[in-house]
Amino acid sequence: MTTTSAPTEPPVQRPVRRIGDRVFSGGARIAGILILIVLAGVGAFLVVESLPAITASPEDVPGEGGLAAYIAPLIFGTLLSALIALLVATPLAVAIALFITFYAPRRIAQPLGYVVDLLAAIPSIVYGFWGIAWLAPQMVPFYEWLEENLGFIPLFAGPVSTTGRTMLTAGLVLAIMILPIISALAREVFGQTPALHREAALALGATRWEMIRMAVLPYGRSGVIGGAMLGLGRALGETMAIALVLSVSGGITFNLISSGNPSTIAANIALEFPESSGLDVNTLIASGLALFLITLLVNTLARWIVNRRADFSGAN
Amino acid sequence: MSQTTAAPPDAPAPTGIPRAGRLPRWAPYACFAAGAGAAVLLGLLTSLNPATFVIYTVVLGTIALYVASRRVEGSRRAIDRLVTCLVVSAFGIAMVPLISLVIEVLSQGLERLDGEFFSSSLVGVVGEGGGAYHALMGTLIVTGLTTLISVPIGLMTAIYLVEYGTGRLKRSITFMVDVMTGIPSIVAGLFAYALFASFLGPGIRLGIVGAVALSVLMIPVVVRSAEEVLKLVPNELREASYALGVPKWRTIVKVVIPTAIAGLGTGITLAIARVVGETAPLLVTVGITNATNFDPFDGRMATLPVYAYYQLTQPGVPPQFAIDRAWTAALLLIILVMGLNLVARLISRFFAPKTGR
Amino acid sequence: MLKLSTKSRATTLSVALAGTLALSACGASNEADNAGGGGGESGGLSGTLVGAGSSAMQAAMQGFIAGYSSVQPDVTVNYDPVGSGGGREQFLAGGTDFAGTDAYLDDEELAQAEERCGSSGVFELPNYISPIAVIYNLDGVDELNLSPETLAGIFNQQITNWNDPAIAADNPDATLPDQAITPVNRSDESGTTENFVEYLSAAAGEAWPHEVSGDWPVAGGEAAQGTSGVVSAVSGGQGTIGYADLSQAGDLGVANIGVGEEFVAPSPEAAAAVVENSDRVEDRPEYSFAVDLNRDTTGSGEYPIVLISYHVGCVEYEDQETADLVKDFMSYVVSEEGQQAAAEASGSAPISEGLREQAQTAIDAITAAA
Amino acid sequence: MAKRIDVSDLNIYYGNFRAVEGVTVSIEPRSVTALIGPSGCGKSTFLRSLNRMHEVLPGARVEGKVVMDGQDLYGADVDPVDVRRQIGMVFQRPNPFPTMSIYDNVAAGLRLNNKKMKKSELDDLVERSLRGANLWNEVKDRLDRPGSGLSGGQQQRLCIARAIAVEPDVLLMDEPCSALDPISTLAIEDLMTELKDKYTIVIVTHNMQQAARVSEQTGFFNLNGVGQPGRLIEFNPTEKIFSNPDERATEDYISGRFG
Repeated sequence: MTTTSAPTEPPVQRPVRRIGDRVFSGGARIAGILILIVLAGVGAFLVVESLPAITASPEDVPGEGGLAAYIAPLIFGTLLSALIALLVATPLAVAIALFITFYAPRRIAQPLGYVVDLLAAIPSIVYGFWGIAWLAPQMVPFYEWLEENLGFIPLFAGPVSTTGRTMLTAGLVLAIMILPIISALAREVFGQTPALHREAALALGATRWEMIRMAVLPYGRSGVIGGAMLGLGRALGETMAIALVLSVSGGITFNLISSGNPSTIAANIALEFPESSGLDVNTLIASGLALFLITLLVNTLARWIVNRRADFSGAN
Repeated sequence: MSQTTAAPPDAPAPTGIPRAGRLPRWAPYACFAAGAGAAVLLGLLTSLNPATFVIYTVVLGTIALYVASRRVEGSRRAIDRLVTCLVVSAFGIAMVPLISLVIEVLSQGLERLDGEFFSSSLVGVVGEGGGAYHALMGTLIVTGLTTLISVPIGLMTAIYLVEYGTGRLKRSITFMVDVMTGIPSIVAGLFAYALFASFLGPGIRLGIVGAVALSVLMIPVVVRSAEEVLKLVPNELREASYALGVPKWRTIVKVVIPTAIAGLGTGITLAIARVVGETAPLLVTVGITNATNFDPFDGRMATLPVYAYYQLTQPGVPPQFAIDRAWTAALLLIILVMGLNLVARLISRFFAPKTGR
Repeated sequence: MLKLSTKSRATTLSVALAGTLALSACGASNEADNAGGGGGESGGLSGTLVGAGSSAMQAAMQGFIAGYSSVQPDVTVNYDPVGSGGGREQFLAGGTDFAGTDAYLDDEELAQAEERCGSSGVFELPNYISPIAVIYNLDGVDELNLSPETLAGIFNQQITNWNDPAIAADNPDATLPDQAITPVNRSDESGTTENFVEYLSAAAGEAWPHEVSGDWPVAGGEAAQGTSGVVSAVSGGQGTIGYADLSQAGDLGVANIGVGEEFVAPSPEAAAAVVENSDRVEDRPEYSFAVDLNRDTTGSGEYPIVLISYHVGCVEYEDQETADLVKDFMSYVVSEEGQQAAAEASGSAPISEGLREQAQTAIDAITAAA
Repeated sequence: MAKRIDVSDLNIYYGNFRAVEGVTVSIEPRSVTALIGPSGCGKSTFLRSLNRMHEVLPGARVEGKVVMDGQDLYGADVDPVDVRRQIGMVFQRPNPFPTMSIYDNVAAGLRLNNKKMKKSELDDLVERSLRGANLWNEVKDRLDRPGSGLSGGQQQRLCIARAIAVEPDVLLMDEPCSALDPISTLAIEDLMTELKDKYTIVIVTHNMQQAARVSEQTGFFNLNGVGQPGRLIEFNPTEKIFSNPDERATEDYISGRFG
């Protein structure tokens, strides 16, 4: 009888509220709702504008194979480049974070962290410039070596692109772009590992690596995964760097070192949009919708992983 | 390494704790020197270039150190040393492209980083000379507008989520902000363009459209960082303020925000840095022009990323002049971002709650 | 008190920031200060003219605009290289005053143009003529002759090695290396591609089975974004071959293209010649001077791989000011002086006297609605 | 200045959970009233309901009457903000505003409410409040230093100075000494004895000696079991509570603790 509510209906307490409070809380709520509206707007825009392409007969869609046939290689290219980026960047980012947090001398650790953070903010177009001017030519000998020695693997079947502007190069550029994002998050969670955990491990006579493996990595795992997903989201949506670096002239292929590569959704929109009109534009926006859904999926997955892991990591 | 002949630094501990053998402190150096020697030999056999030399040295040195450590210190320490080598070399690998990026931009961009670049636009410029004054101003104006739109909305949303929000609306806003961080930048640009085009007719290119597009990208970043920072403000301060008879909104404005101002400033500045270099959305919303335009509500504006993009992809004759300008604009963008980061640091130092005695 | 309170510090900071912005907002040193409106000695016109369209034309437009600004310093001409399709769409929707396009308006667009401009319709002036060069990067081969069929074979990836007999037949004196050919094409949709493909389709016959569009039809080659992307890909690779505006070729080798019995090197003169000898498209509005290029020409000294860009505008504008500006600017564009400025800026071929006279009739007709 | 508070049949809820049940009590002006009892029995909740701080938590509400000198604090037209201005509060852990100097902290109640005041008047008020909190002599040379630079005891007295600077009628103290060392605790207790000439003071404490030392009246809260609401078991003059309580539970609690 005690925990349930009182027998009489509780009197509705309508506290007197000041005008200032009402205006301010109303403003805050409106701002929040505005975000919902903007997002709904973006969603509605994407759906409405892609409808003509979705309902169009296959011959009218660019490539004349229908919408699915048009978008499929783009989705493949988007996922492939982002996957390469993720596979390359995650271990390196963890290494950077470990190095800065536990290995580097204290005096240089902070400036190093600052420099790496700074790289997260370098405009993507600069990465694109650099990718064409420096990275792609440097990679050619390496690709030739790959083809010669590992050519039996379909990934490195060749023929080698003589300019180096391949899927692997694009993936590497993306990897370098998302490296600072992942490492920043990893560094943060590593730095937050409770001193007690670390000292407990060291007090047991653990070496530095054993301390990291026992105390730091389990604690930071969700942060690293979250950072990786964030980086993946960025890689999926990257536009200019890919448009500049990648040689796009092929369909679905796992061959990473030749000239013929599938484009990515974002880069394809940037490349095709200026000269497009009519249904072509709708088709591009439909591909944008696909990209939006993919990133939505990745972000939801990231949040889910982080939340699920949070229960076990000992973080609060 | 000259001191290596001195007494081994690892004299047995005086406390007499039994300990396994340890490698002397010069051992890693020696191992890597040996690795370098072997690398030269290997290189002479095949083909020696700096890249392969470094790779051979690191690989051989790591193996040598691991083997030596395993023999003297046992497997646990050997693994520790191996991981140290791996972490350091992974860090080195990661730094190579990052450093080369900076060097490349500096070497290509410094040449045109002169007075003319900052003082003139592209009006009447063919070939040599010209500058990016108009693009710099355009970037400042568009980014300023973006900040003006995003910060109030983002901050108020964060305040709503932390101070007022309850139930389903709060949860859905949190989720939607997450979704919004995933909007690809080009999609944001197309959305802003379509929005304005439906009112003002197609072909519309205005600074404000770009600002709206960038805001779509910036708001979630602001909300996220502001939310984190506001959550860190201790509840006790809010209660202290309420207990003084201060209304909630004044408590937020005068106690919560000032306490969090350092973090808010840093978060906002980093959010600006995140959008200032966006190219794709500006291409379809703001366009490009040669002349300086201070009015974001009338006509096209030049912005640094778009300027750099067009200078690189549509150079005149001879192309080199335009390409130089593109690199310098890229360098200028990096400098701008660096400046913003610096400002963020200053803000957090400037406004940090005082704790000193 | 030495220490300022947080609030006053914030004020100081914002004042300093505002001051910096105000100081820098003083205008570019090379721009005429037309705020006072006093430009008495200038050409008399003032205002802003907005155009958008072909990115191929961008460099030439820079030349036109730069040259024009010395004639009419108070007029600002903006040109946004959004692409031909976008340029046409924006113009037809009323977003811009004129368009630059690599392809003339199709019938549907002409119908839309009636809505935009009224019954008197549009003018289309072929004001930018640029030879598209076939550029290559091949050590030891300084001169390369390619017949249309061979060229098509290479870009269709049927001919994959530089020592292919077809190439050798065109170049009996050259020592061709045993090296794979990497054809480079544009990855973005472009007028350059469309013109190049149109040429291959018209001149190479069976060897080029693809349809004509702005998208590159063959998969698997090297693709790069923009003319500059193609140039940098060609110069960055080995055994590469691509197509780009002649003016952007730089140090790369430029192939001579087979026309009739001879091989013609691209040059502004050879490009102008083929335009001169091509026919105006039939059944177009009075002031549309669209040209169907004679791609399969066999005329001596004519270079058939040419990109023509048009300026498209209304014959009748709604307000007098725009009409005056368009009229004055277009007069400058077709003038010898203007064409020379564009040629210097972009390496384009100046239009011939005949084309200029034609164009002038259209420009003279530009009026404002009553 | 000091006012009496009459509470009648007060029930306090967190959502559907009734935390405190049926409290009826009269708090005398110009005296110190102490509230004791085991943890979780609703002392703090009751205290916070006196100046409507309770409502700050989402879902919290109150039934019953709290009347201060004839004015119903939970009346329909009463603004909780006004209530809090008349009834000040000091918290368990000292919480000076970290962004403000000592001076600004004391002046915060006025500044945050945008009261316009002459500089000299404000100076006077700050000095008066700091003197009232027995802190003036320790901080008068460093009024512009951050408040968070003081020791814990000094910070708590700063918070008291801040609370009395808005000149409330009643001062509520929620375990004000639990985070302090014995010397600071003594200083605060002395301060309370001084302040009760001007204010009505209600203090929640776990320290029964403290209650015995400083208070005139003592209320004992208890609950019957986990999940049950807290009740006011006994309310009597302090002397009686500690020597001859009416209720068995009170005696058990006090003797158990005194051992």
